[in-house]
Amino acid sequence: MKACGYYPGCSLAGGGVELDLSIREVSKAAGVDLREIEDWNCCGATAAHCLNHDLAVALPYRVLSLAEEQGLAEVLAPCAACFSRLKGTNLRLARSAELAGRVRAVVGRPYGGGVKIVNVNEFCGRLAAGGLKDKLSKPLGLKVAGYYGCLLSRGEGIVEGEDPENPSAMDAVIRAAGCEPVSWNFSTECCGGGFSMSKTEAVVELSAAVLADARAAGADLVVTGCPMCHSNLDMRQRSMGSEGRGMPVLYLSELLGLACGLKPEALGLNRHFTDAGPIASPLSVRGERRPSECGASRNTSTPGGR
Amino acid sequence: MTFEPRITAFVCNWCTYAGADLTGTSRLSYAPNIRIVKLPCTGRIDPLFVLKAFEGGADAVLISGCHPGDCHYASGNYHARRRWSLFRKLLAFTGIDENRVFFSWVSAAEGQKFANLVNKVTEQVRAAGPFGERNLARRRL
Amino acid sequence: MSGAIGAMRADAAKLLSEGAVKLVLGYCVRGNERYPCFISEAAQAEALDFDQSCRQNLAAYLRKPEVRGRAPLAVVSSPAVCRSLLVLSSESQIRENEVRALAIGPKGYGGILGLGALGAWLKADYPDLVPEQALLDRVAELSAKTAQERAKFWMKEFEKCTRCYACRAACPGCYCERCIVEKNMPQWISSAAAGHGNYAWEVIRAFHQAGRCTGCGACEAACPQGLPLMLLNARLSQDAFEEFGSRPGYELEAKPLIGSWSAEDDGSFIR
Amino acid sequence: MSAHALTNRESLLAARIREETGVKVAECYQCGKCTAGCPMARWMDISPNQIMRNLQTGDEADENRLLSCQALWHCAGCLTCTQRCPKGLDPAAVMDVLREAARRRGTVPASARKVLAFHEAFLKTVEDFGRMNEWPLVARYKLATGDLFADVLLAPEMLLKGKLPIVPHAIRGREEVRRIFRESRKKEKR
Amino acid sequence: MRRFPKYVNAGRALMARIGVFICHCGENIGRTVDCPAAAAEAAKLPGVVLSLDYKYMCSDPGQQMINKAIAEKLLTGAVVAACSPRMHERTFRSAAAQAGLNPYLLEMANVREHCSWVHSERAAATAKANDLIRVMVEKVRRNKALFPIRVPVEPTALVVGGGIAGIQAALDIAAGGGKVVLVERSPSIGGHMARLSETFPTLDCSQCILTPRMVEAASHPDIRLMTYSEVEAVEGFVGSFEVTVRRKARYVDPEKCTGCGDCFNKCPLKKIPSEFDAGLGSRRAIYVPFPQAVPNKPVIDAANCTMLTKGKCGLCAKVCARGAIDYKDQDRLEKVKAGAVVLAAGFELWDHSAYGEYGGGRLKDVIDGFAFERLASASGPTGGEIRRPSDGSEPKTVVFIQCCGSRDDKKGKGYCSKICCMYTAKHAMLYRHKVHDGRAVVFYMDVRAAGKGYEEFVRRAIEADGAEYVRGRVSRVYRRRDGKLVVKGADTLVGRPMTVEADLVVLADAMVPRRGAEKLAQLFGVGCDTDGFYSEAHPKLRPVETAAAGVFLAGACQAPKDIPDSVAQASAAAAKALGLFAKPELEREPVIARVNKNLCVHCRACINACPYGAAKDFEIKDRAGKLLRVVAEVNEGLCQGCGTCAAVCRSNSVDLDGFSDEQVCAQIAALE
Repeated sequence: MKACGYYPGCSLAGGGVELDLSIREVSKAAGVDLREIEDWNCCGATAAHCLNHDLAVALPYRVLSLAEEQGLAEVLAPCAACFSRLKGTNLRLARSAELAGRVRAVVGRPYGGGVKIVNVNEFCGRLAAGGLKDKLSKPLGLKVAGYYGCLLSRGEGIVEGEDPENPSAMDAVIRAAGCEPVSWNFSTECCGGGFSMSKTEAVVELSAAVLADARAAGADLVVTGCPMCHSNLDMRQRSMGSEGRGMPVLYLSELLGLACGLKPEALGLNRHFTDAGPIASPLSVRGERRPSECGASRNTSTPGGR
Repeated sequence: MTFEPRITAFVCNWCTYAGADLTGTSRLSYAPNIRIVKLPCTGRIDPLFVLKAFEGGADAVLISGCHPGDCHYASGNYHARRRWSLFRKLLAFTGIDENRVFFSWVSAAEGQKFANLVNKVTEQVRAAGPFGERNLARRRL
Repeated sequence: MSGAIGAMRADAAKLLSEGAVKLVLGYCVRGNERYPCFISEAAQAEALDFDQSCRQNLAAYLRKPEVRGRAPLAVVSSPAVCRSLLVLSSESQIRENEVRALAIGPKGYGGILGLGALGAWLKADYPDLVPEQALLDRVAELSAKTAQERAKFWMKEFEKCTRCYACRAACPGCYCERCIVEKNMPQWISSAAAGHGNYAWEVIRAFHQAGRCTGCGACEAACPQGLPLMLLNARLSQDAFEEFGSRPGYELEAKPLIGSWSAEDDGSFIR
Repeated sequence: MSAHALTNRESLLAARIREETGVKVAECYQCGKCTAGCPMARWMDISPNQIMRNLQTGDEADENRLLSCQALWHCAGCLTCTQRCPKGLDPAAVMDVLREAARRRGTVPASARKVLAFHEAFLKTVEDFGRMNEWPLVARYKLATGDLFADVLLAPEMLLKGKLPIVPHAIRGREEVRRIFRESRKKEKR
Repeated sequence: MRRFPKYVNAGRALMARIGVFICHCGENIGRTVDCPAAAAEAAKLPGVVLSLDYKYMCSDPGQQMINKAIAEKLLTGAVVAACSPRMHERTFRSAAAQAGLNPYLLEMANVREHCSWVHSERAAATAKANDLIRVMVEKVRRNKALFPIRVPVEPTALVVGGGIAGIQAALDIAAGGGKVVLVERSPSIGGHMARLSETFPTLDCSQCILTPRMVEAASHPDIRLMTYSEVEAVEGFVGSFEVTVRRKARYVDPEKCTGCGDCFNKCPLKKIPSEFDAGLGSRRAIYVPFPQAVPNKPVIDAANCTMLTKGKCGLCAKVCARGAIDYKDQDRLEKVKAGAVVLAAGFELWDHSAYGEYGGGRLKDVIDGFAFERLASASGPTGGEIRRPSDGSEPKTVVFIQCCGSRDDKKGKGYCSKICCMYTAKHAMLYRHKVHDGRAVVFYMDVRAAGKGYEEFVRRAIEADGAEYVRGRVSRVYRRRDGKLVVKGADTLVGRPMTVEADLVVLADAMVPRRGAEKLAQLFGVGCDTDGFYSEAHPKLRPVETAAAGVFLAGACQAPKDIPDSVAQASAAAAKALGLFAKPELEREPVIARVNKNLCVHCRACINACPYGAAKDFEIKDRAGKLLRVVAEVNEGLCQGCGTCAAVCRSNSVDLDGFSDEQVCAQIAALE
């Protein structure tokens, strides 16, 4: 894999910036050329498919059409929701010629159906087994709870090659990072998803349950591939009781980056709400001699966008 | 004189023949244009039978047996179904269309269905007209 | 192609000289004509040739006792012939140890293949051997006409048939000891070369190939009267594929299409 | 589009669901596995299996109650129900159709206003800029709901952490995106 | 006026002497069909030497008319135009036989049900009657004398499967005077029933009622047990099957062994999970599956015995005072002759590891019904105390989940397994009897308790024993760190999710056919439904017969069944087998297919198409035994006469007696 299309999606420009940063960093380290789709638009996310069926297909359709036009056979969509919308659209178009015709008329662009969509788990798995294989020089030695949430575990035809009740795509990446994936019960339970603002109490309760189970399973941290899950799990901790607080939540790509010895700031670790500092320098936490190379903490975080 | 179609029916012994018996015991009347040839099973019906019937003067052929799953011989009707699904298309392609060959499942309990079937087929063939002495499948007399 | 033919000749010579086969069935080219040619000496291998005009289906020879008696043998096999070999194998007409194919086609020479290896070669290089588009177009055109027009068309064509049975002789699938058309007591099909006998013969000949015809076109090529027999074959193959996914001649052992069934078969035409 | 009804009491709504999602509501045998696994069921006034049941009755009153319930708006779309439905049905997709219908008929309950407002604010932002941008989204949402103080505490920190770009990004092809919205809305009114 | 068919072979027509007998059936036929005119018309047909009409042909005088005509006119064939052959064909054919005419030379033209009763216009009805008579005359002219096929009957039944259904069938057949060979795959008979603790709805101890039957079967002089054996091949047909049975190597000579138990008490390999105890207990490498096993002789499990795998140990041989251990023992093949077969292959539980949401088989305290039976059984690994497998503690909350894999089109089986409602109620009840302060929560979809005393039993579990029934399917079960199993269910009647923290979860897994059942069915030519259960010949009227003549079904191999249903079907199958044995010979309709071996080119179309496996390869050899050709042949013992083979034969080398090509062709041509 030398080059790969890239669809960051809206979250990655905002709340999920760490995912964007870390994906770009690990790709660079692995020698993969990420080619961002030019002038991409929002996939419509949950809102579109809640409110308008055609819109929910038409918005991703434009993205897919652009990708095809720009010669991208494969596109990485790190955001789990974007991945689900894009790949779901591919699937629906393939199943119904009638729909494909209708949406083509709505968007006013052609799309032949030839763009393959890759999620963050698959992508990191490939890097770990490929370009990063020799660079994973820094075994982190942590216990990690891989959190798939809904959109990276379920969805017939969308998440492929996974047992939806017991997914395992993250395990290989976690192991490659020199960590131990813990077996826990909430890896596919919902965190409350898009209700972060509109039904905050539900999100806090559900996310707290997820974090509590990870803690009970002995995890040092939780990793995820979904910006929505991440914001719920990370940013809502201060509304939770003690069972939920203080659990670092990282993106899978951040973990991978750390294991390659990349700078925590470069990966975006300083931008989390819940302090990931200790994790970023696990050796010091574990009382090893080596001093912390990357004391990323709230104090040293830098403001501003890209 | 109005055209009275001649219809040759090949039916299985266990379902449709018995169904036609029931039509009789129920005294349901139907058009007298049909002549039944009884066979043990629709699976027995060779496509040659159909060609022979046309050759001999039938204006239409009706084939009827047990509903799927009910065959006395377990699967004879399934064999028949596959055979006819292709043979009827070949017939249609060579000019003998769906106004000439009819297929039905009639169970031993479907006396009324048999009567309706015969009436409908007779009407349809009557509307379609004689098979035609000029037709290649027909013996020239 | 010339490289492919060279390799094929070399293999034929090798098989003969090693005694692995006693006879090689192949084609030779003389001018514009293509003839079947049988060789039994390695030295004769140079006579073998092949191109797209070699339409005769050599598998048809395998039913001849004089040919069968010289087994083991090898057959220069176009993809269509390969399929015929597999159909014959499914129908227990030839056995693995009797026949080998020198598989050759537009994509080159496939080597000496046992019957067990033919399927893989076909699936890799010729996975969708379907009737040519031009033929399918003609089928579609005729199908779109009214039943009366079709009857008229075929009446005109069938009237030409002289019942020479060249079609039957050319077809590897027609291997019955006694063809149905020769049966009397009862005589299902009139042997007179006219009218209903012709109709019944043509229709039954085609139907007996249902799920078996490999589309080689040898029957039509053999017909001295130029009957468009492939229209019937192609229509039937198309129906058999669309309804039952039938693709004869891709497996070593396949259930016959007519003679097996599925509960899911279409029954919508049955009232 | 097929006019054929699966049962003679299949309502128009059920028929629409069948056409849009392939789900035949009559096939639901009310085992309740959807409700059992639903993370949001606690916040629903009608449980997921009851939603399916109300679609089976063919009764207009049931349908109206369904389209004005808040459960529709509390579905997180997590697909747990769909994943585990032993009949292979897709309750999550049914929810989508019901939400669309409720919005079209104007029967969204007051209690779900916030959820709807969020979705609408989200889409309006996308319509304007071609992408979601947090500032305009939040501003619109707050304006619509009057929920001015929610999450105010998070915003500064997000800003500081580079998670709230101040200048909204607008794409070049926004006219194209607007066209998509226009055309999709036409279908919606159909 | 119709002309005679042109093709008629004049020579043959002259030879034929056919009588036509037309019945008025009182007014039933005569009112609509002009019978005298029809008789006059028939008289003109070539070969017809006599044509009569009479008021009631089926009456004594009518039959005598036919008898007399056959004798006096030396008829070679007869057509009776009357009612449906389904009504009186047998009557008239036996009348013909009495008069010396082969019964298959008489045919009936159905001019009542198919003519007079369905038409009202006299001319049209008479014309149709004429046609029907002519068609039958043309057929009869070509009829051949046929003789019922007689097959000698070997009065031995092969019963496959030694569970309660097989045992019951064996005992009933033996009691009725038949001999039985009972083949059982495992080392002991008894089947699943031997594993049960108590049985619903009476709570009898399962072993108490079963073991006497097992002993009776073993000691009955007319029942031969072949345990640790499997059917390998089947030849022959009803009346005379020849079955090859593989007798698996036991490594213990049952003749020498006294069942003392020294060997398995000394065997050092103690930790092999016991199949009988659903893996909850363990056994040795040399073992009897359970203490009451029949025969109570051990076998060596070759996969685990170190002597057999590595040549090390040999302890059992050392301690066996009788020298019964033989490490060199090998499988043997034995042929068994039988006139009838009873298939009682049984069932097993569906493997719930496909249910990832219930732990995918990885959670120790999520068990199946059999495991619970073993826990509750006094002879089980816990001595009848309910203990959870993970830590041996007594579970204080047990959740029972019904329909696990049943009624699940997506991951399991679409059907209802029928018995789970009852055994779950029993489990809940037993648990509450044993653990008084425990909670039994049952998640169900519907309670299906149709059976004598069944509904009362379920109500008792709820009302008297306090089982908590919750209507809803469980979405997920997971194990919390503290060992509790979190069960996420729903109460659909209230309309809300419901979580129970349990110590033990019992899944009522679907009943599925035994592994290998399909292969066994193929050997005997028995069909299977899409779920792999054996197909009965008719779902209502022939529930214990199969499409293969002489092969009968008993027990859960046909569909999920409880013990009473299995036993009832076993007795029914036994009655069918005894019915076969009642006569020394079997008489079968001679409507069977025949292959013209001269013309057959062995394309195998008929062999593939035959629903009964009656069409088979046949090798033609010369006197020296050299193979000349292979052709098809129809086994007349297996052929049922459907004629599918004849229709798929392209060269018409297969024909069907009674409905031959010649007959049918003549019938069609006679309609001209």
